[in-house]
Amino acid sequence: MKLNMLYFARLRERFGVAEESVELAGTTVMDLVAQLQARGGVWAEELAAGRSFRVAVNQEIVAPEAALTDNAEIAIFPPVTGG
Amino acid sequence: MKLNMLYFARLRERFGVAEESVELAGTTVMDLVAQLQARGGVWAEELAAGRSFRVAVNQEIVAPEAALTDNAEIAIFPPVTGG
Amino acid sequence: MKIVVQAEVFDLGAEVNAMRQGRTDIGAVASFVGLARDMNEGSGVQAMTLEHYPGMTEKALAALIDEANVRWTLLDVTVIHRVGRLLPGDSIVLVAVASSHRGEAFAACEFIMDALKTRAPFWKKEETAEGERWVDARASDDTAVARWAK
Amino acid sequence: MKIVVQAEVFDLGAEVNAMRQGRTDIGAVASFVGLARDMNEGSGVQAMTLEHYPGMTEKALAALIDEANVRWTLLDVTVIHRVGRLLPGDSIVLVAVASSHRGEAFAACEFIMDALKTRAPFWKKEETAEGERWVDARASDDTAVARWAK
Repeated sequence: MKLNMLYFARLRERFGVAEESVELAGTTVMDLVAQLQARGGVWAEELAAGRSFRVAVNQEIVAPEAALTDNAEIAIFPPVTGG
Repeated sequence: MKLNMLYFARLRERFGVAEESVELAGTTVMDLVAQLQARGGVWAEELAAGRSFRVAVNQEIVAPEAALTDNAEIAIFPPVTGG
Repeated sequence: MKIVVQAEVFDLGAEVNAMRQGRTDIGAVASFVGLARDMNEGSGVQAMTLEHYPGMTEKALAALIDEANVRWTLLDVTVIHRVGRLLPGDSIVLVAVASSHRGEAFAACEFIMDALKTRAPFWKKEETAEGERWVDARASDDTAVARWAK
Repeated sequence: MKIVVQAEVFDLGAEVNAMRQGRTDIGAVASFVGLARDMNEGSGVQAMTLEHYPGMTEKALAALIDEANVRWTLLDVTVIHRVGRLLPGDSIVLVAVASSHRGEAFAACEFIMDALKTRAPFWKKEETAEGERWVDARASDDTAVARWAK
């Protein structure tokens, strides 16, 4: 399925990309994260197990087990620090 | 000893007096309250055991056992309802 | 620290701006405004008159703020309480607390309001369709302030 | 209910007056202003830039307010959060809650701030003498919001 990826804040800067289109082989958030980690470099580093990041699907934060749907808006970002 | 009495709010209205000078035979807040109760009428009624009122000596709320000093400013008033 | 008892209306925005003026160490300002409502104890209130004990009022408010300063690290506190005749919708009381951190600002602001309600010598008399009545102290205010006992 | 994300400064007094306008049923307005400080984590901060996730931000803030409305009886809520570059002393966020009673106004205001800190997608980047740095999330914010778990 095709996913519309967004990256924010420190992760946007580290990845060097604010948005992109990704073709996902799997079905869940975990599958997506694994596919991005497989790119190596900063992707492997920032998305490694134990690193703190959040994933939102269609603008709602979800758990790693969450299922994805075609054309979903997926955002990956660090823990929030507003207020 | 001589005491400068002040009454506020509902008690001022019930007693029909806002301030007065009182010559006290005893030494404590309890003695003073007993002497005022002995006036009878609204004094006996409002200062009866179990009625809710507060006594401040020189602008600090005190317990019935508190000792009084000559020329002290004594205020008697209902529980407060500001804010 | 600013403590004022006044008949005049106060301005929340101006008071908080005065606390912030020229400072860059404040991270949080928690504030509270209490207002006169058109209903109390199930009946309509047309107006209220606030009486106080001049002299003791200011001392009692200063004592509450001193206690708050012992319990929390605060940068500034403003308390303004109105007296005289007020109409529904009018402001009665303002408490504003500045601190480096929000938790302390919130706690101190709520503590000062809870303590003021049971310890500052103000009394309300309401005008209703059935005539005037002195407002009774609420047990819920004693419960609220008891939460802060150490 | 009013939720705004904006670069412009906001006016606490004007926002609270707007909530009160024409009403006589509000007994309490609790409000909070969060400000940019000149110090964080032990080093001087010259400025900060707030980034956010447009679209999700407003949805996340609306969800927090919905939760507050379920937990407490509120008459109105305003949340304004600034984005862009801010200097020490500048306002960052405003939360104002109107209710009939003070306990509910205080609780809802603090809940919304605590929840916003961990759930609304804003990120701060600070400019210090040592260069720029993204602010790390604080464990104390997780602790603060955990207090509200039912």
